[in-house]
Amino acid sequence: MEFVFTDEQAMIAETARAFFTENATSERTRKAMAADGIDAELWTAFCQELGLSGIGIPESAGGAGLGLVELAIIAEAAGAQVAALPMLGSLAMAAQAIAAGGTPEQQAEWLPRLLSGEVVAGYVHDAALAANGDVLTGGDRFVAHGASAQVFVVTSNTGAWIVPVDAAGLAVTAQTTMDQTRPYAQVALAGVQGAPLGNPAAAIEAAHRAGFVTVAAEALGGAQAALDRTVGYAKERVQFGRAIGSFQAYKHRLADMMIEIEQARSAVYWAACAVDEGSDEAELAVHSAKSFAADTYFMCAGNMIQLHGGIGFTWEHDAHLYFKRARAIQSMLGSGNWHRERIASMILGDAA
Amino acid sequence: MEFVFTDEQAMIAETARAFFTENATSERTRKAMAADGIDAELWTAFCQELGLSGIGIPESAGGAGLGLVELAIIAEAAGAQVAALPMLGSLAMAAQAIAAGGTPEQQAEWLPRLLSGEVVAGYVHDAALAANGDVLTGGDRFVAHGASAQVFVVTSNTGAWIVPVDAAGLAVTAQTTMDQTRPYAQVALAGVQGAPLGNPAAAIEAAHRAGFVTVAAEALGGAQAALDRTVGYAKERVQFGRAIGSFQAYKHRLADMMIEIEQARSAVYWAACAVDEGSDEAELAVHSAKSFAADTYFMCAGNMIQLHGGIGFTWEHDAHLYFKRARAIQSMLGSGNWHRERIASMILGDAA
Amino acid sequence: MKLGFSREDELFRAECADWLNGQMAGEFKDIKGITKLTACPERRKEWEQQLAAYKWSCIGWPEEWGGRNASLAHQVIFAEEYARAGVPGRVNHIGVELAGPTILAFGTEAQKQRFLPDIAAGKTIFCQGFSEPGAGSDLASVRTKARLEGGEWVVNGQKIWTSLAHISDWIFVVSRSEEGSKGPKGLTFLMMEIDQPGIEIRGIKQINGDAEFNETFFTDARCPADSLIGAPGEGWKIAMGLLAFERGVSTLGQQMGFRNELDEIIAAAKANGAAKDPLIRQRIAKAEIGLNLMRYGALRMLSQTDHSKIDGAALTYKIQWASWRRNLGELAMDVLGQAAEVAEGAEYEWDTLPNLFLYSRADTIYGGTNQIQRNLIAERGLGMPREPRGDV
Amino acid sequence: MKLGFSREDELFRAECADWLNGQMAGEFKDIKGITKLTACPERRKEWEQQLAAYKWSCIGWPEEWGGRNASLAHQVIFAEEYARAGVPGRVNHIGVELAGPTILAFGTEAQKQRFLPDIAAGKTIFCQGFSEPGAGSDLASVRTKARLEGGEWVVNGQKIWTSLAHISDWIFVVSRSEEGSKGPKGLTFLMMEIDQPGIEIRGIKQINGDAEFNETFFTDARCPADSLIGAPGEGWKIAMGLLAFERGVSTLGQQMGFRNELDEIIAAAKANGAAKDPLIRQRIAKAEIGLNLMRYGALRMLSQTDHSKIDGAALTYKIQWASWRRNLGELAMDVLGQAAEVAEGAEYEWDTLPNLFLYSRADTIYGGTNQIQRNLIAERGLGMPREPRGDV
Repeated sequence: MEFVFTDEQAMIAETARAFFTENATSERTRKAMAADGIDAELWTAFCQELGLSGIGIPESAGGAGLGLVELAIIAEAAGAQVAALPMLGSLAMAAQAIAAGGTPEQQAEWLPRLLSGEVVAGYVHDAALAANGDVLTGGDRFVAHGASAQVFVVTSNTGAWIVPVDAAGLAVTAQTTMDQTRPYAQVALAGVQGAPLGNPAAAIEAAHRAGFVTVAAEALGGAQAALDRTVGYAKERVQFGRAIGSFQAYKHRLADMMIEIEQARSAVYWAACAVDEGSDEAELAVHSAKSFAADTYFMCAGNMIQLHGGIGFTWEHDAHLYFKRARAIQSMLGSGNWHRERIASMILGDAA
Repeated sequence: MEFVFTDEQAMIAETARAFFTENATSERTRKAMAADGIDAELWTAFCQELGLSGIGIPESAGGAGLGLVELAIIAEAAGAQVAALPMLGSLAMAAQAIAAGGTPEQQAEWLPRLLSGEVVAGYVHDAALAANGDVLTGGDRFVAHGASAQVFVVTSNTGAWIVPVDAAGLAVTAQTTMDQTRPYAQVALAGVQGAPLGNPAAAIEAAHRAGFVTVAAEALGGAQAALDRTVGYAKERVQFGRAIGSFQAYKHRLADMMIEIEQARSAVYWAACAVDEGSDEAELAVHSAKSFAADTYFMCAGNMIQLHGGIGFTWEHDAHLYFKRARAIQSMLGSGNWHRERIASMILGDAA
Repeated sequence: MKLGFSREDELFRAECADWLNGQMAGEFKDIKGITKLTACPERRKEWEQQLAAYKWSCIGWPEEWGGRNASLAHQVIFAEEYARAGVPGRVNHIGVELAGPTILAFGTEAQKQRFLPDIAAGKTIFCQGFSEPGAGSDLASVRTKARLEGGEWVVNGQKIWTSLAHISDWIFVVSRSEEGSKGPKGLTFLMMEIDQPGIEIRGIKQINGDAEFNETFFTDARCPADSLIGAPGEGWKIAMGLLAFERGVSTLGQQMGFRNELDEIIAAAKANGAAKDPLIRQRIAKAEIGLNLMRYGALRMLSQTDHSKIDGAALTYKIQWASWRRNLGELAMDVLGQAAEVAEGAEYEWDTLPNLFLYSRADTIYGGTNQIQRNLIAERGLGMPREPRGDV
Repeated sequence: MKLGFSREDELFRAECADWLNGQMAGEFKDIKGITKLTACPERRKEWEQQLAAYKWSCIGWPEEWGGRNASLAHQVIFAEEYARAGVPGRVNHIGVELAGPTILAFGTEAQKQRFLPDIAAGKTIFCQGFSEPGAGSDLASVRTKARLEGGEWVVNGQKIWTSLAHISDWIFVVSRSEEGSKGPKGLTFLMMEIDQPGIEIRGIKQINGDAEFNETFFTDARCPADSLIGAPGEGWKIAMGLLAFERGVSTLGQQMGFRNELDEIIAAAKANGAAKDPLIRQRIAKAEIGLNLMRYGALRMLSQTDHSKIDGAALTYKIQWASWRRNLGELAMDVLGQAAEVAEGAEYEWDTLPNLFLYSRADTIYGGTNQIQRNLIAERGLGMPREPRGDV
């Protein structure tokens, strides 16, 4: 029992942090925001030069091995820069689903291309999906980076299929999205032929757990960055003749951010570890991590705007990138209330 | 339209404030706490010498006239001292019920004795009361000052009766109660013959509205006193070489109390006025006042303990009197959630 | 203490409603329901003039200056009916509510003649130049300089957060007229015409994609020597007086805008089923309670005629509404769910509720952050020691 | 990073559970489930000695002083099983967790010989004398005086909030030994026997009706010259070192107590139907999440071996649990409803959950209020400027 990074994990964290800090700059992110929300150059570098895209995918399936802890480390670093990348849909959800539940042929067909960044995948979950055999009707209005995807993993609560973007009956519509670093697309399936994954239950579980942990880790990184940047501002900004960081109310607000962030950090790595170790607590932990880290991020990003005063409310300042990403993470993949109700069901049984 | 006290109201407020400040001292209240939670001498002086007990009862019924605004003014002053008095059950609820819904005979029989303080009445509400004609079975575990009552007004959702304490089948059991200034008694009715009020609907509405407004006004007074006393402490207490009131975090906590209190003040007098004027908003206003003022009081009393540090946590200091009264007000006569759900039903229709 | 309106008041209410609804159904129906402050400024200037033509532009003002000398009850009623009818916010809000009353209180007879009729007529649109970059809400840190030169004030410096400056005609500017003065001393309050070579306005794009605010640059900007309100060096006093006007009847109009926002949320919750969620129900009830308490708080504040004592309702009003509205924005998002994060068209433009969510983050900042509000409340309302200024 | 326990750990867990459950079912079944700190002190002193007899009294200590030199995992496991078995809190918590480690770190060989075996054996119960009236958590304001006189320290002054002083044998006292010294300088850390004429103890009745805390008065109280830990004037350093021990493995035992409280709330909610209320469900889920995050925060803190850097989990731990527990007390009351405000007997004595509600108001005060915790976090954790001391 040792709840600190191994040397290897610390090295991955350092590598990822350096990579995103250097490359996922505000300027580049804003360029991506004005287009499809993907910094293509960054994505290629991440997948091919840095070679971190295979983390969390078994080596047998062409991945780099390791687990959700390492995936979380990377997502945390990407989240700290609000990097414009299709990591969530393509790697954490679609690739995880195929790696956990795809047939060897499906894995061989798709995983190398997803991990190289050559192909972007989207993840479409529709609890009410109508599946007539493998002919699918339904869809989702909020598919992350869906307009950039060449293939989709489509899931219901029990089934999982691969659907290429050119499948007959599939319509993808890009949406103007509040968080421009991860725009949604509406993906509509009207009698689309899907290729079923071999083990849909495993695929769905893997995708959802990895999805929850990934957005939670992104949220952790974003929250910490919001704090760090505000701390920097507090030291340099003078008002009423004093560094604003010398005002106790300001200090306490920063302290409150740190209190939440430290808990979010425990939550994210508890969840990642629990899934990796196959712990009984895994389900409790992933719902805890998603709901807690998302709320922490939103609180910290909101404070980042507030504590920057007027400038924090401008388009020019990066605070709104954090704020909008935080809100998106709160509402995607189940709201905080939904996750907590899942936990309540475990403890208290179903509601009335 | 003028939302300030009239000269007469300001005079009543001043009189009541002076009376309670002078007489409802900590020492006397603590003596009452160790017994039945009533400072009998104070009650007699209030009813007979001060003569404020008839306020809110029509002159035709032997009262002093005026309305809930004036009753709220008095309750606010009493609440500011956490006075140990049976005002809520005996005057604001039982006497209001009899005045609004009793027959002229019932009014003549009971009101003079209630207003003189000679008789204390308790108010027992049991939504599930079984009434076989006027034979009543049911009761309530949390009847304020019930062990000191000589008569009860017993209500269901549709019926209202007068039951003297010596009625056959009635059992009253005093309870050790967290707020010792208003101890509860369990009142159990097993086939008790009640004397029906002439207009039960009017009685119930009057008692509940006056009850909500009265505890809300008490809460307002208590919250303001908690703030005032903490402000006084903040000015004199020195820590880390500074008056603690000079610490910005401390100041902001006090400011937060004032922000809530000012809203609670609007809530209480809005509700009292709306009932007095027969406004369409009366129902919305009384639910708003009860829930908002109770939460404000609890927040302020909790802060009073916190901002006094260790001493605030001792039995010797009065902070716990406020804190326990605040909690009692939160949970009595419907929780905050219950009142807000009533409001939600008005706005949104019933829940699922 | 009396909350109800008289029969005469109710007749006045009907008159207001009739006229406003008539306008919104007729000549000005194209602007009905607009909530965005920057939308269609030209039509809204026409609307200001229409109000003036029917003597509705500044009913609280004295009759001699174009008002109706209306009672508090009438002002309340007009503000309420204005918002209820879905009339867009006043583009000359600053002129009617702040500049006008300031000139009335502190201006010379000539200044009254010069400005009041045009403000009342909707011909002169005002904006305010208080905040500066690096000074935020700290008026005492003003660095914009003014000097008298050849019978004119010459102004150099920069203002920021000058709301609607780009559609305004005049700006009032708090500037430092005494070389080397510090803090509240040595400030002067000037009225300047915006359309001149020395004034440049640049929009500040906000997080909602809109640009209501501006930076305003003064480079040897000029105004005649008699453009100052009060005396040189009295700028602080004038500015403080002006800020007191901010807590006027217009707050009730503002609240009716909030009412519309909450009603939109309620309608959305009923439509999409969120109204069945007990957690949402509690939050909507709290919003409803809070809105009513703002209304009655404002009425307490306006009914208070003894201005010698500090009025708690007035002192706490700003933080109360700002916090309420920020919560309202979050409630709106939770009611709408993910759908709120997607806009209709290809432009980054937001409907009322998502825009409320984004825009309300500014409510707790401008006009004194919530932190500064708490200082004021503790210091002025509760007598706590003042936060010491530094000398950095 | 690894959360799971090894097979060997799990065997150890079974051993702990067996022994503890056996005791609680057998010889010590009369004290099982007691949560009140002041209840049956004599039996609990016997329990301390029983723990010692089976070498469970201080398993983290070195073997030579009566411990087992247990690994972190084993300490975690023992703490968890201790609470899970319903064993009451340790009356010698201060001795085992604070005094002992302080003596180990800073004491002389003679002091180790003098104290450690008796603490380990459960024969010497310690309490702490830090806070003073008027000084609160401000250790630098200590005014209790100590002077060397005839080979003895003579102590005069007053301590407050000395938890369990009335059942303790020894007290450690931070006192001012240099006349005229100020702040952290000139303090000395003394160990004093309580049973002497110069020390008087008066209970402080708390808002829950119990009296765990005391005022302790020193009037020419005496101890031998060699009773000090470290050198004269080093009291601040020793006290700071001691406070660091507070964040040890015992936090996990404390958390298991919290687990029991939350479980009691969950059981009550299921029993009375509150568990069907979506608002209560959210709060219980939040409490469950928070409890787990405390556990994993504590494990992060304990796993951290590089003590050179400030550990965020450690720095934020106090305010985290204090706030969590205060919320838990309010949740308990809301789950139970009005019934929680009525006690069984005629005495003003409260069951676990109402008592939790009342007692938890002290959690956010003692050991540094939440306000002081936030200062420490901002200053030590985030490098913000220190709150200036005044000179009043």
